[in-house]
Amino acid sequence: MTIRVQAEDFDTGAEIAKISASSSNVGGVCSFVGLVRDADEDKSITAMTLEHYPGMTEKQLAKIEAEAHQRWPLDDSLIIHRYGRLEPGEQIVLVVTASAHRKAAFEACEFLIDWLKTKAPFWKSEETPDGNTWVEAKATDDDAAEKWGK
Amino acid sequence: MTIRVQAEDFDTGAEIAKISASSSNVGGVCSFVGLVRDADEDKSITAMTLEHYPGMTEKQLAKIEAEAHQRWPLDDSLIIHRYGRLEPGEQIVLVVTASAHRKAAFEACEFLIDWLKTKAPFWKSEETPDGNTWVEAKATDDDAAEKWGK
Amino acid sequence: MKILYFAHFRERANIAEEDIVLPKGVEDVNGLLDWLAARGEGYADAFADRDHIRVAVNQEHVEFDAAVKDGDEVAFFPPMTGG
Amino acid sequence: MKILYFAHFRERANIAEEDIVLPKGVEDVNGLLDWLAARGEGYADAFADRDHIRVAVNQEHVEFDAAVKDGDEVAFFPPMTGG
Repeated sequence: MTIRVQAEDFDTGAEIAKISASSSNVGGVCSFVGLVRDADEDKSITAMTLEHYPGMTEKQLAKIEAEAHQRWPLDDSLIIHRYGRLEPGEQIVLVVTASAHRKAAFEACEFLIDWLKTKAPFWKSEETPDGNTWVEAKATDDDAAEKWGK
Repeated sequence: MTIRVQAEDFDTGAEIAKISASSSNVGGVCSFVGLVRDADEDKSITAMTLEHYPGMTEKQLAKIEAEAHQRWPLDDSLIIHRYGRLEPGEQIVLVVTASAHRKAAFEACEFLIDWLKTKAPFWKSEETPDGNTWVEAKATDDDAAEKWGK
Repeated sequence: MKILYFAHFRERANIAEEDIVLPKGVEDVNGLLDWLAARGEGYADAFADRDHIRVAVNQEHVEFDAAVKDGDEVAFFPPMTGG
Repeated sequence: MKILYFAHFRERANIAEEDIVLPKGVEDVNGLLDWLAARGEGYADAFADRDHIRVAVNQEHVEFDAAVKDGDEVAFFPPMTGG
């Protein structure tokens, strides 16, 4: 179980390899990489700045990761979330889960990213041709988080 | 859309990076790596040999990948499946899906791996202390594939 | 008591962090919001739409009826948009 | 007609691939299975439990009532275990 909140980019392949090797009984490793897009609903985006709440972020990420391990039989997991200014194509977030069984790996990975979208103290400001705007929370993200229950 | 059926290992990080860069509007990349485990239900495994049906494998993989693109709005996808003798910890299969939206990436990735488990013409023979045995199909894998419909 | 402001709360109140002495009579987040909103235009503006305010006390997400006391770290921010 | 055998079918019938002339009267996979099983012990053994036989004609997975004709590529194998 690892969490990292950092400005620097990360090496997705190296992280997946590390989690894959966490136990000799890992049968499946699921991962998700979130990237900065160059447009959101026809509005073009030149960059995005992620602000977060240092301290609370790490605390809440560690908590949700522990919860994923309670809910699913995971051998290991990793969450990396970046902050600061990022341009289209750059990696924002990485979630990796390893389990003997693929279903557990998939579900835990999706659970973690759904949670990050709505409950991790990050806020995104987008640079658009009309100036900077704060990204609003999406109802579809709330729905996705809801489905995992309390 | 890429499929590769090969004896050689693959570089998961490089493949994910390639798929991530397929479009500037990719928001999420989901991937799954299947690995050889050192035990299956208390039976220890020293190696596994994957046999396949050359020709049919490539044809069926290309078909199911095209179906995933019909069902979900994917920017790109990749399936790599190895054959031959593999030892515990080695990578067997990689599925990567990229989409503007994470839900599509997750669902398409899980759909493809569920399909590979039950419909791709591969057969596994495990080397155990009691000799070599063919891995039997699992009802849970059939159920997983069933849930995606025809 | 330490108060932190994030995202557009930080921009509208024009402050990222401040130390205050918990005013007499303020016992929960609701009371604190009323008191802050009365301090001036930037604050009133920032806290006008309470549906869009999220709050953490000592780095735990809480509802507006949560108790606050001197020494607490209280943070105000809009709905999260991580991932 | 080309016949391919995979996994334990290959082991039990002790052959990976063979060319046969489609026997008269054999029109579908069921008929072909009956004819193959009658060829000798290895084949009879391999095809004893039909619930565990999967078949592809020209590299497409089909049911036992699928038609076969000369020139087809027919493959027999157990349930797949990829991934």
